[in-house]
Amino acid sequence: MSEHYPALLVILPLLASFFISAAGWLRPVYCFPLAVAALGSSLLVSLGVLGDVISGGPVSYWMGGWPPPWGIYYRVDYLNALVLAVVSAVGFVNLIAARPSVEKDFPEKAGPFYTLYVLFVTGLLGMVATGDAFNLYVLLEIAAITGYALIALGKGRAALSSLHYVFLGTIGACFYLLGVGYLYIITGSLNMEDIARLLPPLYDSKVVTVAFAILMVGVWLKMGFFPLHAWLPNAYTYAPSPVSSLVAPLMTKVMVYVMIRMVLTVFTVDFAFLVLRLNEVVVWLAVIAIVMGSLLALAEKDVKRMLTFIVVAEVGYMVGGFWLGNQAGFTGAVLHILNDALMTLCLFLAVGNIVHVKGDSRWESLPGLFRTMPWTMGALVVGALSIIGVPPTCGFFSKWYLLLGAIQGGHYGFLLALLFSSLVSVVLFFRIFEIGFFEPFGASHGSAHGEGGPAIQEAPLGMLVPLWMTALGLILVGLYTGEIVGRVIRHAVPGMML
Amino acid sequence: MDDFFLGCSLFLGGLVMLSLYRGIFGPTVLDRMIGVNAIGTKTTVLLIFIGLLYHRLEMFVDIALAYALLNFIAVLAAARYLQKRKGLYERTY
Amino acid sequence: MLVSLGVVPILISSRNANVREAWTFGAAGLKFLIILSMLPTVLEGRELVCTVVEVLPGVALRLRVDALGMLFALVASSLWIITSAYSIGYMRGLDEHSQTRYFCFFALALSATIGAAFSANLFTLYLFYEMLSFATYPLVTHHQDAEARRSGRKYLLYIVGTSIGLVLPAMVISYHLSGTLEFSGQGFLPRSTSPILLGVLLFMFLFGFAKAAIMPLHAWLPAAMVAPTPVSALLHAVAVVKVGVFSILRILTGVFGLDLLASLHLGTAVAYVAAFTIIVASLIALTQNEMKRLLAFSTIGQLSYIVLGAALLSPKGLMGGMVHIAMHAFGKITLFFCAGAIYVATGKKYISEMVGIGKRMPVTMAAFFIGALSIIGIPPGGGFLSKWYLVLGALQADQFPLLLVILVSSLLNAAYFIPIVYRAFFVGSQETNFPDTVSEAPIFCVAPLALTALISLALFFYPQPFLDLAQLAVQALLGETGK
Amino acid sequence: MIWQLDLLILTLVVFCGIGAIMIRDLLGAAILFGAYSFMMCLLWAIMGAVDVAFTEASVGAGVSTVFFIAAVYHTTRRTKD
Amino acid sequence: MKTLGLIIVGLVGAVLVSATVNFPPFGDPESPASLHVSPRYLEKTLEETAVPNAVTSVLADYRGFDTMFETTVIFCAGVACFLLLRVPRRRLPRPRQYRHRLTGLTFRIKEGGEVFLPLREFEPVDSIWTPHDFIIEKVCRYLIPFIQLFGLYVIAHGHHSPGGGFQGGVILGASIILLSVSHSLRTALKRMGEKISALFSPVGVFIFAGTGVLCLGLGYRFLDYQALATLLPVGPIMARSYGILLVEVGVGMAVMGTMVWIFKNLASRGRYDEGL
Amino acid sequence: MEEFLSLIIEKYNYWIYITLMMIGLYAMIAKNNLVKKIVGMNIFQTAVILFYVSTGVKKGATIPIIEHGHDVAHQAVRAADYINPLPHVLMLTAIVVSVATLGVALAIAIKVYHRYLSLEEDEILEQIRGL
Amino acid sequence: MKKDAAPQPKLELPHYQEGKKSGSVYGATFILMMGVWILLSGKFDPFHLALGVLSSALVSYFSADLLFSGPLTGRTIRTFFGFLGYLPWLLYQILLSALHVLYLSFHPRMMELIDPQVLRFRSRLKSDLAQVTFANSITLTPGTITIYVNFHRDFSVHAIDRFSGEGLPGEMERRIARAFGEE
Amino acid sequence: MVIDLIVIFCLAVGLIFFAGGTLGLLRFPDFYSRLHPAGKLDTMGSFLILLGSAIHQLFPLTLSTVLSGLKLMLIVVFVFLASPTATHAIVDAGFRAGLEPWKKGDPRR
Repeated sequence: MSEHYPALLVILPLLASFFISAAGWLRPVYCFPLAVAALGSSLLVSLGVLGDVISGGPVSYWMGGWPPPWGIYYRVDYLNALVLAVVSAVGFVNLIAARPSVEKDFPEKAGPFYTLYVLFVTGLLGMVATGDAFNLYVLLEIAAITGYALIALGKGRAALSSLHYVFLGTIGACFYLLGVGYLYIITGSLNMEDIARLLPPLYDSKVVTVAFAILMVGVWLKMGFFPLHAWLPNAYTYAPSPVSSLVAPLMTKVMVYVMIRMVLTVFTVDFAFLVLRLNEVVVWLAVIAIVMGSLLALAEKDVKRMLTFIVVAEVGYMVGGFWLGNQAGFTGAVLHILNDALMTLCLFLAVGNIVHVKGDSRWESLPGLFRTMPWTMGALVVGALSIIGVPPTCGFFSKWYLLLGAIQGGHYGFLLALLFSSLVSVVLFFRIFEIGFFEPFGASHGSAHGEGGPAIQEAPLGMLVPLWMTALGLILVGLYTGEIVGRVIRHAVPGMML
Repeated sequence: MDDFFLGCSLFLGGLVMLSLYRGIFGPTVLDRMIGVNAIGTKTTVLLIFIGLLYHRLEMFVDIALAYALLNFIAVLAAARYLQKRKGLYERTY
Repeated sequence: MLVSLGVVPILISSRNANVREAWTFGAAGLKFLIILSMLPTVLEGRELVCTVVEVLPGVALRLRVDALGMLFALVASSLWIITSAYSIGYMRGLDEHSQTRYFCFFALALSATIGAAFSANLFTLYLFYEMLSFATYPLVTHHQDAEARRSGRKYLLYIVGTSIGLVLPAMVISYHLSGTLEFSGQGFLPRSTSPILLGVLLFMFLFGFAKAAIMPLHAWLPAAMVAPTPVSALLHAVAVVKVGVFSILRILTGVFGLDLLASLHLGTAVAYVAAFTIIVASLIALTQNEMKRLLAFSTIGQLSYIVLGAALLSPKGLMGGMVHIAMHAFGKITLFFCAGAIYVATGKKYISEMVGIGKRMPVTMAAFFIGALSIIGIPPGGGFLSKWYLVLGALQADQFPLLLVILVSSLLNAAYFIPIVYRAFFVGSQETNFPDTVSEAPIFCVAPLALTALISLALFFYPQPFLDLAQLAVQALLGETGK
Repeated sequence: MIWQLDLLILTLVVFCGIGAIMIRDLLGAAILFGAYSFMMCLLWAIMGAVDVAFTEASVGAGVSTVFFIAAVYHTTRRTKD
Repeated sequence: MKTLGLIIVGLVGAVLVSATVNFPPFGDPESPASLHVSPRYLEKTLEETAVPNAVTSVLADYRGFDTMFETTVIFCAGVACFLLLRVPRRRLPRPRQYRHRLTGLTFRIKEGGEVFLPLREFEPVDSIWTPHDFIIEKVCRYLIPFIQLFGLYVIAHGHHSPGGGFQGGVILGASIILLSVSHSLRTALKRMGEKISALFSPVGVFIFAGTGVLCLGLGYRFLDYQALATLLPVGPIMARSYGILLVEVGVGMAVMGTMVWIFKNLASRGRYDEGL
Repeated sequence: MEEFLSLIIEKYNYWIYITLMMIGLYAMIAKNNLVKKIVGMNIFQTAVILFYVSTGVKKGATIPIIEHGHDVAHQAVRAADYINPLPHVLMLTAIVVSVATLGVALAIAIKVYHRYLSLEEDEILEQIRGL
Repeated sequence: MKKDAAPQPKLELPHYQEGKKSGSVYGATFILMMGVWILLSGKFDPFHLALGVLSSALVSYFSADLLFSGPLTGRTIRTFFGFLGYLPWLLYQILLSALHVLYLSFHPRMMELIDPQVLRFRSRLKSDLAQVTFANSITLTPGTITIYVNFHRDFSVHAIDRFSGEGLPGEMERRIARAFGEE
Repeated sequence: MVIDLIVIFCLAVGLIFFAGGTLGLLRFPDFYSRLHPAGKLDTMGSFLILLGSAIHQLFPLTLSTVLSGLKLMLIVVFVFLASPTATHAIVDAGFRAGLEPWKKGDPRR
């Protein structure tokens, strides 16, 4: 069975989604258990693949039994095995946390909700696992369409933001498709490795350059890289909280993965770094992204919205780290995909809990939260520390590698931007903590034993457990960074960067 | 014979262009509907011509048939819109 | 060994005040015992090393017990016990809120301090340093009012800002240069590094560890005095600031190495920065009216003694600096305790209001007097010893201007402490501000401060453990390089 | 591939597209969008992509225009541009 | 916004134009796109899958995995529209209108009013009055069965002529849409209820994916229709052909169900009582 | 000049696809009305499809349905005789995707309209600001 | 609220009836569909024929009542043939009037020639189908368009000029009545 | 060759009808009158052209060609059914929407 893992990874949740959809009509009670079973099994399979890859090197799978340039094939190597595990883990954990708020906000639509949820994760998993450029597009659209719908489910401006997301997402996807088309027209192949094999003699051609450019623009649009981030904050802010804690950690990260995959496997590092010499430019763009993301986050008075701008900044981390073009930077970028997914998940889950209880995540609803929701806020603190980059949370280690990469590459602008954004995140989060901690001013000061205060009013246990799982995961991943880097990421580093 | 078909199809193409005038500039929505409906009929015929030019008519007949069957769904829907909403003009700014 | 990190978050679970405090005592005592149990080993000149986890190649979470760390840990953990007792008195006396949180973070902060003391490499040090920063934040802002908030902000801005903005890049650069972060006797930075880069790095570290309150970055310390007094006492006399200074000591010795510094004359530069801080801080302290602020500026000055001692790069100076960690800790904590006790008993914070208080609270003010003596460096106080070594060190390093600085600042110290004592005791009873009802603070407050005062005195007469440890540390540093 | 027809229809497609964008009436735009998809269908047929043409024919004629009209029915025809 | 749009459009256009100059000549049979991968599809489709329509064989077999997800995309869209628009029935009571079948009199029941009418004689009508145009109704009645038959024909003959599951499915869906447009949404709902159309799409995609899983269960790779040869009394090549047909049927079902589903949601704004 | 003209004529498909793409892109960026934007989005997608189908064209070839049967003798199929089927397959998928996107986008547009009673973006934003 | 709606069996209006399903309807639909299938398919191997049977059965199951609104009788078949007989005449009429409209639209002074008018008349055709046929025949004949047919079989017809409209209802109605056996 | 002539004749006449229809569509003064040429002449034209094509491709007279010829005629049937209905739907919509027919002497619309 183990040789079918790459296929099962995608197929299991896909099949389950049909059953969930049917169950939504026939027996709505079964929707949630089915979804849990689907994503749980998918998580197990992805861990299995990871194990296989660690022990035996990259795995590939021919769909339909056709050999690669003709058929579609899935290829799991060191890079995407890790991302696969992250995606399925985040999907799984968040699913468990989603239940209470789904039951509270739209109980009658649980069936379709879980269907789309599982399909979204399926799409992302497929995107990560596939070795075919066009297949990636189709899966991208699955993830996108489910994403649009899930985001539009929110209240307030959600629908409008989601519509904007539809437009920009479509532009991004079409640019991606067009880029693949450009590659197809000069190589005649859609298979990533096949394209990479055919491309080198064509490096001079303008077509390759333009293909590269539009592919990158498309992918950047999808990931919300700074000047193209316009859709991201609104979409993630107004989405229902279980959705934003699903989409925000995963979508951008997977798109970063796609970018890395494109540069690494399709265009090859030689082309991107030696022929085009784009790295300086892109790293500077990333610097701008980081700085602007941080600054814009400063202006926000809503925790969720602030987090979305942090996501924008974090995208800059990853893009910049990758484009530094050295081993440390690459390691940092890949590690940051993992870490940032977990960090963002932790933060968004915590905010989701606040929204669940308070109905809102603006600053007005924060005062006194440390007293009423100590567990949630505790996890929020852990997540915040990780974003800031405090050891031993995992955020520190990826930042460490990124900084190291910046120094190795002699790119001090990037270094400064990283430090700047860390400082800004300190300010950002401690503002929140201050509000949660201090306000209302001295309300309980001097009361009998100090334990009187307002009663604890926590989110349900079903939301707290995943939250704390994530928070502890942050520290665990931080402590096992060495293992992860040594066993997995090290092997994914392309030869040229070594 | 092929040249004749080609000429015919080009002629039809020209007619499509003329109908399109009505489609784009028609003063009311109804005029647009007529224009587009006319284009639809011509398209059916053009598909047949293309089939003739490819010498694979039997492959194109299906498309034309689908077209003939489905063409008027859109027209019906638009007409129904007008019947239900009553009014050719909605105030535009 | 690992138990020393056994943070005691069990506290959180205990709702009952007495059980909670019992836990606190238990944990503190346990920790002290563990540290004490390691003392013989260290005194034999051996080191205990424990790698928790190797996070990255060359970057491990590793603990190592050596003489310097032992010295510091000993001071910190012994004071924890005392402070716990004092806190109980203080907190109950003022009926503070959120005591569970308070004790919890207190324990956390102490653990971080011990961790920092025992850290074997820069990474571990940084980890515990940050942990300490964040653990003390709730303590600093314990009062949860606007002022606490403001100073909390300032505190974080300075401490975290510098550590992320300066230490982190400096650390990465060091790693980049040498591929490791392990402290070693002669520093791990390669000798071939360009002097300019080294200089920049040094100052990044020096100012990065803003907890040491080197002059331009000292402002957080007076601001942080809004915290409850035990916090100010323990954390700002012992844990936080000492961790900063301790880190700088580590950096100077473990990262750069003394001979590297000496060869580049970087030590002198550091020494002058420290000297500047000493003088200016003492002068500012003269102008202060609020007791705790005065103590804070005094602390700033005293801390720089330690930096100065290390920067002298001479064995005696180094030793003096190390011993001063202990001496100053005991002396200053006494002073803080006194300030707290006065506040608990009378509610007064300003020096000008304390006229005649010696009559009402004789024990407290006597202890205050002893602490002041120790800080100034007058013989019955333990501070004399460390200053003595510092002076010797300055002589050894042929740095007469610095010698002068030490002496002048001692005079200044005297100038701001003696008037307080004078006013407390030697004024007529008609001038006193206090009604007869005022008497000593609760026993939990007074006992600890008496104890620390006594220890402070005792250290003058029996400083052997600390001196031994300092000796060992210096030997470890210089012994190898001396060959 | 019949290039003469190809050129003609391509030009028409552009006109249709511009028209669909410019018309100040959403129902009109929806209808013209239908015409646009007729043209596209012809284009695919001309280029020999029969399956694509078939899809476009069925989708454009049967489904997507109706979707548009349904959406316009539930919203408004009014548009400022 | 307009100038910004123009600038962006100009930039992108310039970039694309600059690349187009370097494209291989248009319509060149020797271009890389025509030489590398596709010849095999054309030359081997008859031998390997017994399907003369290369598009179908590539769509459903060589790149069948893509198509499975393509169908899933449609399914997603259906679920998405439902999720976004559907209003639960219990929020509904609002004015209703009934027409007496024999006299054509229409009357209106106010909001919240409850009345039980003999339903054989009264039919509910839309709140916006629409003429009862029996010409359109009658003609559409005659057309719809033919459209449906044609749709099925298209699905079944995807191997030999253009067409296939998707096109056929759309045509089938269009027939129901036509019913709705010509009669009323209610008629269409009576013929194909919400539940049925909503179940059609997952079942359809499930047929596709299930075929793949069946192959997997039979010890072959996912979607390797050769596996069907162990179940059917045919050789592996014909098994591929039948597998493709099976898959096309699944696609057709899914597309039909989803198209109708989306239309119903859009046309009635999720209320399922009346609409376009 | 002649070269230029022949370039235009030869790659007419490509120029038109760029034009359409720009029309769609412009509509998506600059138009104010949401449904107009959706129309633009579809035009944009169609432009990409046009590009793909254009890549598959072979001059002098016929549609990619292999001629076979009893009257045509069984002979090796020459790939050059048939138009490249691969782009068609890909574009079938793309069309399906565009229909799906269209459906979802329209559903969202309806939702937007019923919240703000307008499809004009500036009016909606004004309302949001006013709230 | 409730109206007294006594059913009036005399006023039977067939087009308001839901289709009734009976075996003969299914059978007829099936046969019709199978014929169309063979026409469409053009393949006579058993596999495709089986598919055809399946599809026809499906369609007749789902939509037989759409095609035949009542049970199949001999009259239906007669009507069918009558309708076939009517078609050639209709085609001829269409051709004639098409030429007329063609003349109009090519005429340089077209605006002077045309004179649109709306004619109203009441048809005597009874059955639904006959009315539909009549209306569509009118529309198919260029120059005249059925605008609407109301409940009482009142036809409104738009004619492009006097010539086009003058023949209505006239012979066309007669022929349809004959074809549908309503004479 | 005779058949070719017939085909050419059919096609040419069909095209003339189409041309007339389009011209009428452009020239007639109002919506109702435009429907006459557009809806109906096109129907006639497509009938003739499809007939011509059916005859043309009938040449190698085999079963399949006959069938596809019949299919073409099927298209004609559907067009004849659908076209008037569509026309009727449009005109009905216009009439109910309240569009007044053009009378002689009115300005063009």
